[in-house]
Amino acid sequence: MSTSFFEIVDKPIDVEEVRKKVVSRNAGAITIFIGTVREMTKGKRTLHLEYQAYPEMAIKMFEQISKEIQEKWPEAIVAITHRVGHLEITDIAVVIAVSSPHRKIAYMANEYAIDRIKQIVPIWKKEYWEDGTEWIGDQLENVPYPKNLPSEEGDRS
Amino acid sequence: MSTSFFEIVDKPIDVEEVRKKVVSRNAGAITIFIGTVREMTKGKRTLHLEYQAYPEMAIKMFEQISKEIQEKWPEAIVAITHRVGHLEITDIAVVIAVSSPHRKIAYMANEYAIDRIKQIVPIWKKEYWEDGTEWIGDQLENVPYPKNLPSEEGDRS
Amino acid sequence: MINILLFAHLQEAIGQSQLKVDLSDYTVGQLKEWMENQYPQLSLQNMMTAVNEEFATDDMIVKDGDTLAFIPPISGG
Amino acid sequence: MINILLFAHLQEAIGQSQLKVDLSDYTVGQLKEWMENQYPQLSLQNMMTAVNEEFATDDMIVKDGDTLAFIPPISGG
Repeated sequence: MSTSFFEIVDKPIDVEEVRKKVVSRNAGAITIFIGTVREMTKGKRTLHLEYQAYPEMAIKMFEQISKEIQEKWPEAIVAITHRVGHLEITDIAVVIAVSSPHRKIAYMANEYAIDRIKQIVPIWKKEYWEDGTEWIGDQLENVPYPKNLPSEEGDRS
Repeated sequence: MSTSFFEIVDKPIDVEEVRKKVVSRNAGAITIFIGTVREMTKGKRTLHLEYQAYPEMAIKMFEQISKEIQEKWPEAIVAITHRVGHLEITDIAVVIAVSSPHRKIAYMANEYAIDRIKQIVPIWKKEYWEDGTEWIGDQLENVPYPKNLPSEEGDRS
Repeated sequence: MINILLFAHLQEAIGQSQLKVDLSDYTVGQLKEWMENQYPQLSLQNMMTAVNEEFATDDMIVKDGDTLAFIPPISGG
Repeated sequence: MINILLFAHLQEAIGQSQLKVDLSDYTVGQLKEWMENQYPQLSLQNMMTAVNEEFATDDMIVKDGDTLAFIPPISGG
Protein backbone atom coordinates (compact mmCIF):
# COMPACT_ATOMS: atom_id res chain seq x y z
CA MET A 1 0.00 0.00 0.00
CA SER A 2 1.39 3.36 -1.02
CA THR A 3 1.86 6.13 1.47
CA SER A 4 2.24 8.90 -1.08
CA PHE A 5 -0.53 11.49 -1.15
CA PHE A 6 -0.14 12.09 -4.90
CA GLU A 7 -0.07 9.31 -7.44
CA ILE A 8 -0.31 8.53 -11.13
CA VAL A 9 -1.44 4.94 -11.63
CA ASP A 10 -2.18 2.71 -14.60
CA LYS A 11 -4.64 0.47 -12.75
CA PRO A 12 -8.18 1.14 -11.49
CA ILE A 13 -8.19 3.62 -8.60
CA ASP A 14 -9.32 2.39 -5.19
CA VAL A 15 -11.40 5.31 -3.86
CA GLU A 16 -11.19 3.99 -0.31
CA GLU A 17 -7.41 4.01 -0.43
CA VAL A 18 -7.39 7.70 -1.38
CA ARG A 19 -9.99 8.53 1.27
CA LYS A 20 -8.03 6.82 4.01
CA LYS A 21 -4.99 8.99 3.35
CA VAL A 22 -6.82 12.11 4.57
CA VAL A 23 -8.54 10.62 7.63
CA SER A 24 -7.75 12.76 10.67
CA ARG A 25 -8.97 12.99 14.26
CA ASN A 26 -9.50 16.70 13.63
CA ALA A 27 -11.57 16.21 10.49
CA GLY A 28 -15.33 16.69 10.67
CA ALA A 29 -15.68 16.50 6.91
CA ILE A 30 -14.13 14.66 4.00
CA THR A 31 -15.04 15.58 0.44
CA ILE A 32 -14.18 13.33 -2.47
CA PHE A 33 -14.28 14.29 -6.11
CA ILE A 34 -14.35 11.46 -8.63
CA GLY A 35 -13.94 12.21 -12.31
CA THR A 36 -15.57 9.48 -14.39
CA VAL A 37 -15.71 8.73 -18.10
CA ARG A 38 -18.99 10.04 -19.49
CA GLU A 39 -20.59 8.49 -22.56
CA MET A 40 -22.29 11.49 -24.21
CA THR A 41 -20.75 14.93 -24.63
CA LYS A 42 -22.70 17.46 -26.68
CA GLY A 43 -24.48 14.70 -28.52
CA LYS A 44 -21.31 12.78 -29.41
CA ARG A 45 -20.85 9.24 -28.09
CA THR A 46 -17.51 8.38 -26.52
CA LEU A 47 -16.52 4.71 -26.89
CA HIS A 48 -13.55 4.85 -24.54
CA LEU A 49 -10.68 7.13 -23.54
CA GLU A 50 -6.97 7.05 -23.20
CA TYR A 51 -5.13 9.21 -20.67
CA GLN A 52 -1.46 10.01 -20.87
CA ALA A 53 0.60 11.87 -18.27
CA TYR A 54 4.03 13.34 -17.78
CA PRO A 55 4.19 11.58 -14.44
CA GLU A 56 7.18 13.21 -12.74
CA MET A 57 5.89 16.69 -13.50
CA ALA A 58 2.27 15.76 -12.72
CA ILE A 59 3.27 14.68 -9.21
CA LYS A 60 5.17 17.95 -8.73
CA MET A 61 2.09 19.89 -9.84
CA PHE A 62 -0.14 17.92 -7.45
CA GLU A 63 2.28 18.86 -4.68
CA GLN A 64 2.13 22.49 -5.75
CA ILE A 65 -1.68 22.43 -5.68
CA SER A 66 -1.55 20.93 -2.20
CA LYS A 67 0.83 23.69 -1.12
CA GLU A 68 -1.52 26.33 -2.51
CA ILE A 69 -4.39 24.74 -0.58
CA GLN A 70 -2.34 24.63 2.62
CA GLU A 71 -1.69 28.35 2.23
CA LYS A 72 -5.36 29.15 1.73
CA TRP A 73 -6.79 26.61 4.19
CA PRO A 74 -4.05 25.42 6.59
CA GLU A 75 -6.14 22.69 8.19
CA ALA A 76 -7.07 20.97 4.91
CA ILE A 77 -5.37 17.69 3.97
CA VAL A 78 -5.36 16.69 0.28
CA ALA A 79 -4.69 13.44 -1.59
CA ILE A 80 -4.94 13.02 -5.37
CA THR A 81 -4.66 9.96 -7.60
CA HIS A 82 -4.99 10.16 -11.39
CA ARG A 83 -5.18 7.15 -13.66
CA VAL A 84 -3.58 6.83 -17.10
CA GLY A 85 -4.07 4.36 -19.94
CA HIS A 86 -7.24 2.93 -21.42
CA LEU A 87 -10.51 3.82 -19.62
CA GLU A 88 -14.03 2.65 -20.34
CA ILE A 89 -17.31 4.53 -19.76
CA THR A 90 -17.96 5.01 -15.97
CA ASP A 91 -14.29 4.23 -15.15
CA ILE A 92 -12.64 6.56 -12.65
CA ALA A 93 -10.00 8.92 -14.06
CA VAL A 94 -9.20 10.95 -10.96
CA VAL A 95 -9.96 10.93 -7.23
CA ILE A 96 -9.40 13.98 -5.02
CA ALA A 97 -9.93 13.59 -1.27
CA VAL A 98 -9.86 16.55 1.13
CA SER A 99 -10.39 16.49 4.87
CA SER A 100 -10.95 19.50 7.09
CA PRO A 101 -12.39 20.27 10.51
CA HIS A 102 -15.38 21.99 8.86
CA ARG A 103 -17.23 21.12 5.70
CA LYS A 104 -17.21 24.44 3.85
CA ILE A 105 -13.44 24.33 3.50
CA ALA A 106 -13.51 20.68 2.47
CA TYR A 107 -15.80 21.58 -0.43
CA MET A 108 -13.90 24.72 -1.43
CA ALA A 109 -10.46 23.13 -1.29
CA ASN A 110 -11.67 20.12 -3.26
CA GLU A 111 -13.13 22.24 -6.04
CA TYR A 112 -10.00 24.38 -6.04
CA ALA A 113 -7.93 21.22 -6.57
CA ILE A 114 -9.86 19.99 -9.62
CA ASP A 115 -9.87 23.48 -11.15
CA ARG A 116 -6.10 23.71 -10.75
CA ILE A 117 -5.56 20.16 -12.06
CA LYS A 118 -7.25 21.24 -15.26
CA GLN A 119 -4.92 24.24 -15.47
CA ILE A 120 -1.45 23.03 -14.56
CA VAL A 121 -1.14 19.24 -14.36
CA PRO A 122 0.31 17.71 -17.53
CA ILE A 123 -2.22 14.99 -18.31
CA TRP A 124 -3.90 14.49 -21.68
CA LYS A 125 -7.05 12.75 -22.76
CA LYS A 126 -7.61 11.09 -26.11
CA GLU A 127 -11.23 10.53 -27.05
CA TYR A 128 -12.26 7.55 -29.15
CA TRP A 129 -15.55 8.03 -30.99
CA GLU A 130 -17.20 5.79 -33.54
CA ASP A 131 -15.86 7.99 -36.33
CA GLY A 132 -12.50 9.12 -35.12
CA THR A 133 -10.11 10.00 -32.33
CA GLU A 134 -8.76 13.24 -30.91
CA TRP A 135 -6.36 14.42 -28.25
CA ILE A 136 -8.56 16.88 -26.35
CA GLY A 137 -7.00 20.20 -25.47
CA ASP A 138 -7.74 22.97 -23.05
CA GLN A 139 -11.18 21.97 -21.84
CA LEU A 140 -11.29 25.18 -19.88
CA GLU A 141 -12.08 27.11 -23.01
CA ASN A 142 -13.77 24.25 -24.81
CA VAL A 143 -11.38 24.64 -27.74
CA PRO A 144 -10.65 21.33 -29.43
CA TYR A 145 -6.98 20.90 -30.15
CA PRO A 146 -5.64 20.14 -32.71
CA LYS A 147 -8.14 20.26 -35.58
CA ASN A 148 -8.90 16.63 -36.14
CA LEU A 149 -12.57 16.44 -35.27
CA PRO A 150 -14.88 13.84 -36.71
CA SER A 151 -17.17 15.35 -39.31
CA GLU A 152 -20.31 17.08 -38.12
CA GLU A 153 -22.36 14.73 -40.30
CA GLY A 154 -21.10 11.88 -38.16
CA ASP A 155 -22.66 13.33 -35.04
CA ARG A 156 -25.30 11.31 -33.29
CA SER A 157 -26.95 14.25 -31.61
CA MET B 1 -27.00 -5.37 -0.76
CA SER B 2 -29.62 -2.68 -0.47
CA THR B 3 -30.96 -0.91 -3.52
CA SER B 4 -32.46 2.00 -1.62
CA PHE B 5 -30.87 5.39 -2.29
CA PHE B 6 -31.65 6.62 1.25
CA GLU B 7 -30.78 4.67 4.36
CA ILE B 8 -30.44 4.91 8.11
CA VAL B 9 -28.07 2.21 9.36
CA ASP B 10 -26.70 1.15 12.74
CA LYS B 11 -23.48 -0.36 11.34
CA PRO B 12 -20.38 1.28 9.81
CA ILE B 13 -21.18 2.87 6.44
CA ASP B 14 -19.51 1.40 3.36
CA VAL B 15 -18.61 4.51 1.31
CA GLU B 16 -18.15 2.43 -1.83
CA GLU B 17 -21.66 1.06 -1.54
CA VAL B 18 -23.11 4.59 -1.47
CA ARG B 19 -20.90 5.72 -4.35
CA LYS B 20 -21.94 2.82 -6.55
CA LYS B 21 -25.61 3.80 -6.26
CA VAL B 22 -25.02 7.00 -8.23
CA VAL B 23 -22.74 5.60 -10.95
CA SER B 24 -24.16 6.54 -14.35
CA ARG B 25 -22.96 6.38 -17.95
CA ASN B 26 -23.86 10.07 -18.21
CA ALA B 27 -21.89 11.12 -15.13
CA GLY B 28 -18.60 12.90 -15.59
CA ALA B 29 -18.37 13.73 -11.91
CA ILE B 30 -19.24 12.15 -8.59
CA THR B 31 -18.88 14.13 -5.38
CA ILE B 32 -18.97 12.44 -1.99
CA PHE B 33 -19.39 14.17 1.34
CA ILE B 34 -18.39 12.21 4.42
CA GLY B 35 -19.23 13.58 7.84
CA THR B 36 -16.80 12.21 10.41
CA VAL B 37 -16.58 12.44 14.19
CA ARG B 38 -14.08 15.16 15.09
CA GLU B 39 -12.17 15.04 18.36
CA MET B 40 -11.78 18.74 19.20
CA THR B 41 -14.50 21.36 18.89
CA LYS B 42 -13.73 24.84 20.18
CA GLY B 43 -11.14 23.42 22.55
CA LYS B 44 -13.41 20.73 23.97
CA ARG B 45 -12.47 17.08 23.54
CA THR B 46 -15.17 14.70 22.35
CA LEU B 47 -14.74 11.12 23.60
CA HIS B 48 -17.42 9.60 21.41
CA LEU B 49 -20.89 10.34 20.05
CA GLU B 50 -24.29 8.81 19.89
CA TYR B 51 -26.69 9.48 17.02
CA GLN B 52 -30.41 8.88 17.20
CA ALA B 53 -32.88 9.18 14.34
CA TYR B 54 -36.59 9.12 13.66
CA PRO B 55 -35.89 6.70 10.81
CA GLU B 56 -39.21 6.66 8.93
CA MET B 57 -39.33 10.46 8.80
CA ALA B 58 -35.60 10.81 8.13
CA ILE B 59 -35.96 8.66 5.00
CA LYS B 60 -38.90 10.79 3.86
CA MET B 61 -36.85 13.94 4.37
CA PHE B 62 -33.92 12.45 2.41
CA GLU B 63 -36.38 11.78 -0.39
CA GLN B 64 -37.64 15.34 -0.19
CA ILE B 65 -34.09 16.69 -0.41
CA SER B 66 -33.49 14.50 -3.44
CA LYS B 67 -36.66 15.86 -5.02
CA GLU B 68 -35.55 19.42 -4.37
CA ILE B 69 -32.20 18.63 -6.00
CA GLN B 70 -33.92 17.04 -9.00
CA GLU B 71 -35.93 20.21 -9.44
CA LYS B 72 -32.85 22.43 -9.30
CA TRP B 73 -30.47 20.13 -11.19
CA PRO B 74 -32.46 17.50 -13.12
CA GLU B 75 -29.43 15.43 -14.14
CA ALA B 76 -28.07 14.99 -10.60
CA ILE B 77 -28.48 11.62 -8.86
CA VAL B 78 -28.28 11.55 -5.04
CA ALA B 79 -27.77 8.80 -2.47
CA ILE B 80 -27.56 9.36 1.30
CA THR B 81 -26.78 7.02 4.17
CA HIS B 82 -26.71 8.17 7.80
CA ARG B 83 -25.53 6.06 10.69
CA VAL B 84 -27.05 5.94 14.17
CA GLY B 85 -25.82 4.56 17.48
CA HIS B 86 -22.41 4.79 19.10
CA LEU B 87 -19.63 6.41 17.00
CA GLU B 88 -15.95 6.84 17.82
CA ILE B 89 -13.59 9.61 16.69
CA THR B 90 -13.00 9.43 12.88
CA ASP B 91 -16.06 7.19 12.40
CA ILE B 92 -18.33 8.09 9.51
CA ALA B 93 -21.74 9.54 10.47
CA VAL B 94 -23.09 10.37 7.02
CA VAL B 95 -22.22 9.77 3.38
CA ILE B 96 -23.76 11.81 0.55
CA ALA B 97 -22.95 10.82 -3.03
CA VAL B 98 -24.02 12.90 -6.03
CA SER B 99 -23.33 12.20 -9.68
CA SER B 100 -23.84 14.62 -12.54
CA PRO B 101 -22.64 15.06 -16.13
CA HIS B 102 -20.59 18.09 -15.05
CA ARG B 103 -18.69 18.73 -11.87
CA LYS B 104 -20.02 22.12 -10.82
CA ILE B 105 -23.49 20.71 -10.27
CA ALA B 106 -22.10 17.69 -8.44
CA TYR B 107 -20.44 20.02 -5.93
CA MET B 108 -23.43 22.35 -5.59
CA ALA B 109 -26.02 19.60 -5.21
CA ASN B 110 -23.86 17.79 -2.65
CA GLU B 111 -23.43 20.88 -0.50
CA TYR B 112 -27.13 21.63 -0.84
CA ALA B 113 -27.89 18.14 0.47
CA ILE B 114 -25.78 18.44 3.63
CA ASP B 115 -27.14 21.93 4.33
CA ARG B 116 -30.71 20.63 4.05
CA ILE B 117 -29.95 17.54 6.15
CA LYS B 118 -28.93 19.86 8.94
CA GLN B 119 -32.21 21.74 8.57
CA ILE B 120 -34.94 19.16 8.11
CA VAL B 121 -33.81 15.57 8.78
CA PRO B 122 -34.77 14.37 12.28
CA ILE B 123 -31.43 13.06 13.54
CA TRP B 124 -29.85 13.99 16.86
CA LYS B 125 -26.32 13.85 18.15
CA LYS B 126 -25.35 13.33 21.78
CA GLU B 127 -21.82 14.39 22.64
CA TYR B 128 -19.86 12.57 25.33
CA TRP B 129 -17.09 14.66 26.85
CA GLU B 130 -14.84 13.86 29.79
CA ASP B 131 -17.03 15.98 32.04
CA GLY B 132 -20.54 15.45 30.76
CA THR B 133 -22.93 14.72 27.94
CA GLU B 134 -25.31 16.79 25.88
CA TRP B 135 -27.86 16.34 23.12
CA ILE B 136 -26.63 18.94 20.62
CA GLY B 137 -29.28 21.16 19.08
CA ASP B 138 -29.49 23.36 16.05
CA GLN B 139 -25.87 23.49 14.96
CA LEU B 140 -26.88 25.99 12.33
CA GLU B 141 -27.02 28.71 14.90
CA ASN B 142 -24.45 27.19 17.23
CA VAL B 143 -26.94 27.33 20.09
CA PRO B 144 -26.45 24.46 22.52
CA TYR B 145 -29.70 22.87 23.47
CA PRO B 146 -30.77 22.26 26.14
CA LYS B 147 -28.67 23.95 28.80
CA ASN B 148 -26.59 21.13 30.17
CA LEU B 149 -23.10 22.17 29.20
CA PRO B 150 -20.05 21.05 31.10
CA SER B 151 -18.54 23.88 33.08
CA GLU B 152 -16.10 26.20 31.36
CA GLU B 153 -13.48 25.31 33.98
CA GLY B 154 -13.55 21.78 32.69
CA ASP B 155 -12.43 22.85 29.23
CA ARG B 156 -9.16 21.53 27.93
CA SER B 157 -8.60 24.33 25.48
CA MET C 1 -55.80 6.77 20.12
CA ILE C 2 -52.77 8.69 18.96
CA ASN C 3 -49.17 7.64 19.00
CA ILE C 4 -46.66 10.14 20.46
CA LEU C 5 -42.93 9.81 19.75
CA LEU C 6 -40.16 11.42 21.78
CA PHE C 7 -36.50 11.72 20.86
CA ALA C 8 -33.16 12.85 22.23
CA HIS C 9 -33.37 14.83 25.48
CA LEU C 10 -37.19 14.65 25.54
CA GLN C 11 -37.01 10.88 25.60
CA GLU C 12 -34.47 10.96 28.41
CA ALA C 13 -36.47 13.56 30.36
CA ILE C 14 -39.50 11.30 30.77
CA GLY C 15 -37.80 7.94 30.30
CA GLN C 16 -40.08 6.93 27.44
CA SER C 17 -39.74 6.98 23.66
CA GLN C 18 -43.38 6.38 22.85
CA LEU C 19 -46.80 7.06 24.38
CA LYS C 20 -50.24 5.93 23.25
CA VAL C 21 -52.91 8.41 24.36
CA ASP C 22 -56.68 8.60 23.95
CA LEU C 23 -56.87 12.19 22.78
CA SER C 24 -57.95 12.36 19.16
CA ASP C 25 -59.03 15.68 17.59
CA TYR C 26 -56.75 17.79 19.73
CA THR C 27 -54.59 20.29 17.88
CA VAL C 28 -50.82 19.91 17.97
CA GLY C 29 -50.71 22.96 20.26
CA GLN C 30 -53.25 21.44 22.64
CA LEU C 31 -51.26 18.21 22.74
CA LYS C 32 -48.14 20.17 23.64
CA GLU C 33 -50.02 21.69 26.59
CA TRP C 34 -51.40 18.33 27.60
CA MET C 35 -47.91 16.80 27.54
CA GLU C 36 -46.47 19.66 29.59
CA ASN C 37 -49.20 19.16 32.19
CA GLN C 38 -48.47 15.45 32.36
CA TYR C 39 -44.69 15.93 32.34
CA PRO C 40 -43.76 19.28 33.86
CA GLN C 41 -40.09 18.60 33.07
CA LEU C 42 -40.86 19.04 29.35
CA SER C 43 -40.78 22.38 27.56
CA LEU C 44 -42.50 22.01 24.20
CA GLN C 45 -43.80 25.43 23.26
CA ASN C 46 -41.25 26.14 20.55
CA MET C 47 -40.65 22.51 19.68
CA MET C 48 -41.10 21.45 16.06
CA THR C 49 -43.56 18.63 15.53
CA ALA C 50 -44.37 16.12 12.84
CA VAL C 51 -47.69 14.42 12.19
CA ASN C 52 -47.36 11.17 10.28
CA GLU C 53 -43.75 11.98 9.41
CA GLU C 54 -44.43 15.43 7.96
CA PHE C 55 -43.70 18.70 9.73
CA ALA C 56 -46.88 20.16 11.25
CA THR C 57 -48.02 23.48 12.68
CA ASP C 58 -49.57 24.01 16.11
CA ASP C 59 -53.08 24.46 14.70
CA MET C 60 -53.12 21.12 12.90
CA ILE C 61 -55.67 18.64 14.24
CA VAL C 62 -54.32 15.23 15.22
CA LYS C 63 -56.74 12.42 14.40
CA ASP C 64 -57.29 8.96 15.74
CA GLY C 65 -54.51 6.70 14.46
CA ASP C 66 -52.08 9.55 13.75
CA THR C 67 -48.49 9.60 14.93
CA LEU C 68 -47.29 12.84 16.53
CA ALA C 69 -43.55 13.29 16.96
CA PHE C 70 -41.80 16.04 18.88
CA ILE C 71 -38.70 17.08 16.94
CA PRO C 72 -36.03 18.75 19.08
CA PRO C 73 -33.53 20.95 17.21
CA ILE C 74 -31.74 18.54 14.93
CA SER C 75 -28.02 17.88 14.77
CA GLY C 76 -27.44 15.20 12.16
CA GLY C 77 -24.85 15.20 9.42
CA MET D 1 22.96 16.91 -24.56
CA ILE D 2 19.39 17.77 -23.66
CA ASN D 3 16.45 15.48 -23.26
CA ILE D 4 13.25 16.46 -25.13
CA LEU D 5 9.89 14.94 -24.18
CA LEU D 6 6.83 14.89 -26.40
CA PHE D 7 3.27 14.01 -25.38
CA ALA D 8 -0.19 13.46 -26.80
CA HIS D 9 -0.61 14.55 -30.44
CA LEU D 10 3.00 15.81 -30.63
CA GLN D 11 4.24 12.34 -29.82
CA GLU D 12 1.98 10.83 -32.45
CA ALA D 13 2.94 13.46 -35.04
CA ILE D 14 6.59 12.47 -35.06
CA GLY D 15 6.27 8.91 -33.77
CA GLN D 16 8.65 9.51 -30.87
CA SER D 17 8.14 10.31 -27.18
CA GLN D 18 11.71 11.30 -26.43
CA LEU D 19 14.69 12.83 -28.25
CA LYS D 20 18.26 13.35 -27.07
CA VAL D 21 19.83 16.31 -28.86
CA ASP D 22 23.26 17.97 -28.69
CA LEU D 23 22.06 21.53 -28.40
CA SER D 24 22.84 22.94 -24.98
CA ASP D 25 22.55 26.69 -24.25
CA TYR D 26 19.72 27.25 -26.69
CA THR D 27 16.71 29.11 -25.33
CA VAL D 28 13.35 27.36 -25.14
CA GLY D 29 12.20 29.54 -28.05
CA GLN D 30 15.23 28.56 -30.16
CA LEU D 31 14.59 24.90 -29.42
CA LYS D 32 11.01 25.30 -30.60
CA GLU D 33 12.30 26.67 -33.89
CA TRP D 34 14.88 23.92 -34.20
CA MET D 35 12.20 21.29 -33.62
CA GLU D 36 9.89 22.84 -36.18
CA ASN D 37 12.69 22.81 -38.74
CA GLN D 38 13.42 19.16 -38.04
CA TYR D 39 9.73 18.20 -37.91
CA PRO D 40 7.67 20.53 -40.12
CA GLN D 41 4.50 18.74 -38.99
CA LEU D 42 4.91 20.26 -35.52
CA SER D 43 3.50 23.65 -34.53
CA LEU D 44 5.10 24.71 -31.26
CA GLN D 45 5.01 28.50 -31.20
CA ASN D 46 2.27 28.82 -28.56
CA MET D 47 3.04 25.53 -26.88
CA MET D 48 3.71 25.56 -23.14
CA THR D 49 7.02 24.08 -22.11
CA ALA D 50 8.61 22.73 -18.95
CA VAL D 51 12.29 22.58 -18.12
CA ASN D 52 13.15 19.99 -15.50
CA GLU D 53 9.46 19.57 -14.64
CA GLU D 54 8.72 23.24 -14.04
CA PHE D 55 6.90 25.52 -16.48
CA ALA D 56 9.35 27.66 -18.44
CA THR D 57 9.23 30.74 -20.67
CA ASP D 58 10.60 31.01 -24.20
CA ASP D 59 13.63 33.04 -23.10
CA MET D 60 14.85 30.46 -20.59
CA ILE D 61 18.18 28.87 -21.47
CA VAL D 62 18.26 25.09 -21.57
CA LYS D 63 21.50 23.65 -20.27
CA ASP D 64 23.35 20.43 -20.84
CA GLY D 65 21.58 17.65 -18.93
CA ASP D 66 18.24 19.48 -18.74
CA THR D 67 14.94 17.93 -19.73
CA LEU D 68 12.67 20.03 -21.94
CA ALA D 69 9.04 18.94 -22.28
CA PHE D 70 6.50 20.33 -24.70
CA ILE D 71 3.16 20.55 -22.89
CA PRO D 72 0.14 20.56 -25.22
CA PRO D 73 -3.07 22.04 -23.78
CA ILE D 74 -3.90 19.71 -20.92
CA SER D 75 -7.11 17.78 -20.44
CA GLY D 76 -6.76 15.76 -17.26
CA GLY D 77 -9.26 15.43 -14.46
